[in-house]
Amino acid sequence: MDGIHDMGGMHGFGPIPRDQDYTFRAEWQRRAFAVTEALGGVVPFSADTHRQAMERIPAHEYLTRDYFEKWVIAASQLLLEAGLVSEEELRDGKKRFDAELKDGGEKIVAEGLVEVLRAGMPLMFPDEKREPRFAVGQKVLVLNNHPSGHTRSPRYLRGRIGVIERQVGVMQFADTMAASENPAPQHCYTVAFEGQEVWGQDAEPGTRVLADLWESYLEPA
Amino acid sequence: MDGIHDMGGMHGFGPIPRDQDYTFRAEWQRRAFAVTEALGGVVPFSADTHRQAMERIPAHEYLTRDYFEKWVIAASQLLLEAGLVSEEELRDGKKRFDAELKDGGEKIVAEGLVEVLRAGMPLMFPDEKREPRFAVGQKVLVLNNHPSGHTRSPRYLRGRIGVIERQVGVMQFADTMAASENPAPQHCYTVAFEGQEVWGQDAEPGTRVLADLWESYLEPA
Amino acid sequence: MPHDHDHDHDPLEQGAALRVRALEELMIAKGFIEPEALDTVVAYYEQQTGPRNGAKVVAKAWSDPDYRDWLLREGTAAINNLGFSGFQGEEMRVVANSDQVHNLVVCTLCSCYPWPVLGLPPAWYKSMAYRARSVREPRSILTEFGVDLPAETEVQVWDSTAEVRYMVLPQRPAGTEGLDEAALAALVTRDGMIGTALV
Amino acid sequence: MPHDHDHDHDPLEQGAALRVRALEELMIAKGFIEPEALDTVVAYYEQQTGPRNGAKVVAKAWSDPDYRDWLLREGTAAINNLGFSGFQGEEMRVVANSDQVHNLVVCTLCSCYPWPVLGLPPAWYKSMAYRARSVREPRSILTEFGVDLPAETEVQVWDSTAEVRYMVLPQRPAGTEGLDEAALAALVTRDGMIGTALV
Repeated sequence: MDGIHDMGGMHGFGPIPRDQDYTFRAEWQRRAFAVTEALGGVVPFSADTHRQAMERIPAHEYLTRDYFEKWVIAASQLLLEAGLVSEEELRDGKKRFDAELKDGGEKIVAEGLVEVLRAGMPLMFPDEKREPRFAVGQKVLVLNNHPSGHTRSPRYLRGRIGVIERQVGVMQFADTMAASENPAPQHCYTVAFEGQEVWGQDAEPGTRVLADLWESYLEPA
Repeated sequence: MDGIHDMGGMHGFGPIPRDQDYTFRAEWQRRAFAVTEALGGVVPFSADTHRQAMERIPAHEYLTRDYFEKWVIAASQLLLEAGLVSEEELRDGKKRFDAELKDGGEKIVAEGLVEVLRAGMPLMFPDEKREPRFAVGQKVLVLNNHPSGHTRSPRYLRGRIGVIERQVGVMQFADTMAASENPAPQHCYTVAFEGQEVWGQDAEPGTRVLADLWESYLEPA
Repeated sequence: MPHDHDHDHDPLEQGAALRVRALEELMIAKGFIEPEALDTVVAYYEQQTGPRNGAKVVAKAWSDPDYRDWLLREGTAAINNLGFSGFQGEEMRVVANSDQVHNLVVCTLCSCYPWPVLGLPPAWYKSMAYRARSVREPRSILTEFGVDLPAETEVQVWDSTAEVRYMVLPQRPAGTEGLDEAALAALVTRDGMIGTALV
Repeated sequence: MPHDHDHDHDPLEQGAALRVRALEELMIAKGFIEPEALDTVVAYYEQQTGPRNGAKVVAKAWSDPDYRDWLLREGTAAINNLGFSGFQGEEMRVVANSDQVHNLVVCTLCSCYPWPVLGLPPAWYKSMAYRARSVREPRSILTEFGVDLPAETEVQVWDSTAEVRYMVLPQRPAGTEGLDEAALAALVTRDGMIGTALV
């Protein structure tokens, strides 16, 4: 989705707001963070699916709403889509009906939770039979596609040529995770792009951008 | 400037609001249109300079404010930059000081105005000594530059290859007009791009985009 | 969301109206603009430009093959010849629909539109959705507008990125052989000349 | 503009707070979340993650060449070895600054950040300005952060587009030869590990 979230390179956002050096500036932001993290296990949804729901927030709201509010808007939308809540319930917080959690969803309790947070998720799918298509040092072109669904190939790199800097390994694929929670793992690569290749004559001298790109975003250059 | 205004191809804006079939829906919009048109002669400023001022409106305001209000915000900014008004004056409409119009600026009066509107502006600068660099049918690449100033080379075409469909002639150049009201005329071309070249595998079949691009946006492909 | 508001009680709308009134009063107080000039501008664009002008151009092209050739070859001159000219129409190009090609006009970067022949654009033409989507998914947009084209008809989208303004010459409807130019012009719609409708 | 508001009287802010409270109450009423679990999540990230973790990693790398090699080669394993692991840090890569190369970490598409070693990101890291500008004009951003690099030092910007999270290994400051790991760790700043500061 070529939405407002894909803002790498855009002009017009002014200086970095360095004075915003806090993580939370209000208690509700702590609660918003925690409840969204918990809902990932309840609904359940992956980070990719949650990112996609964020990206679908209308652009002007994406630009003006607080980061943690957007987290909660996205998580609420996923709860709704799972049929676990109604819009009415979300409005006032009062339960109208009981709902059974789906396969894979579970009630989030304090006991054992820290161990879960410390463990994280398995994201890599090592597979020695799956040969990487690209070698370190090889030139690759980022395909110029414009899918309406979630993708992690940023617009500013599409159509640009870079060099494989590292083979990251076989990793779950963001696009299919967001579409259907299907990891469909494939090789991922760190690709290095010279500033001038990306920004043309408006590049700062002596700059490079490196990004992690899945194999299906790339072709030999 | 790669701002929010450069939205060709973006996702996330929903269906076309076909019910908004009016030109003006309030009297203030008529006045906003007319006063902005008049100010082009007062300040004076070109359409390119006015477009640039629109593009500099913060992105979330660009997305939410009424079109004609943005016209007036941009025109007011240009009045301010010309030193003809103060922010205080703009706030309440009460004059604090008299100002002399600059060279080229003039009071706009009703008499003879229709003739001016009917005449328009000279935009072409025919020059038989200036050879066009590109021929009809020639393949061209749109340069992948990202200037911070005004440009009419849209992001979705940069880095893409098209075919010269028509030589438009020698035309004033938007980028220099917006930078300094300097027409710096150069050849302009209508360039045709196949949908698949622009949007990759996500293109609709059997579609083409044609855009008018100045010579300095292009190189032979 | 502003589209859903009751405009009369919308603070954003009220702010815009106040801003415009202040600017207008200030410009008059400074002596930069004669108040009647603003009335003249509005009256001119509301009464002397608009799709009826474009419809006359189309009807003449349908009736007169030589004019049609001229219009497609030298749009500006052929349109000026009917008395239509001015800002946002100084350089005109007219593109003809056929069974093979359907044309659609947009301005992705702002809202360029051929004022002398079509008047000022409808608000939807300036919407983010139309500007963003028309170049990427014109067929989908045409479907939203109720235009169903055969898959064989190519769709050409004209993005008004420089100073040329575009107008579509729709196909002449069947069964109109006996009509004169005035009757033909009455059939021509604004959307037909933008490309979001057939005629 | 929201940044300039008095947050306590900001209707947008009040709306957000109400929305979150309603959601939290609803999740508890539905039996989906145990209230204590939310306290556990907040306490964990506020107290057990954060730049002090990253600083320990950096200090060890400064003190122990073998660890440094391991850290740069196999970031995840070397970091896990010090007891730091979990969400948004499952796959870690550490990139070393030198006189030749300065590294800067960003996530243009959302706000990915290595939680186990740096905690949750500061708000500016998630700002539109940082996300938009860092990949295009990193030198300009570094200047805003007060970092003046020689023109010969290349700037590498790491855009966290997949599941790898990045941390910068700053250069060890001169004159710190006698310091032990704890003293070294005290020198290491969060921004030094994002790349928006030197140490």
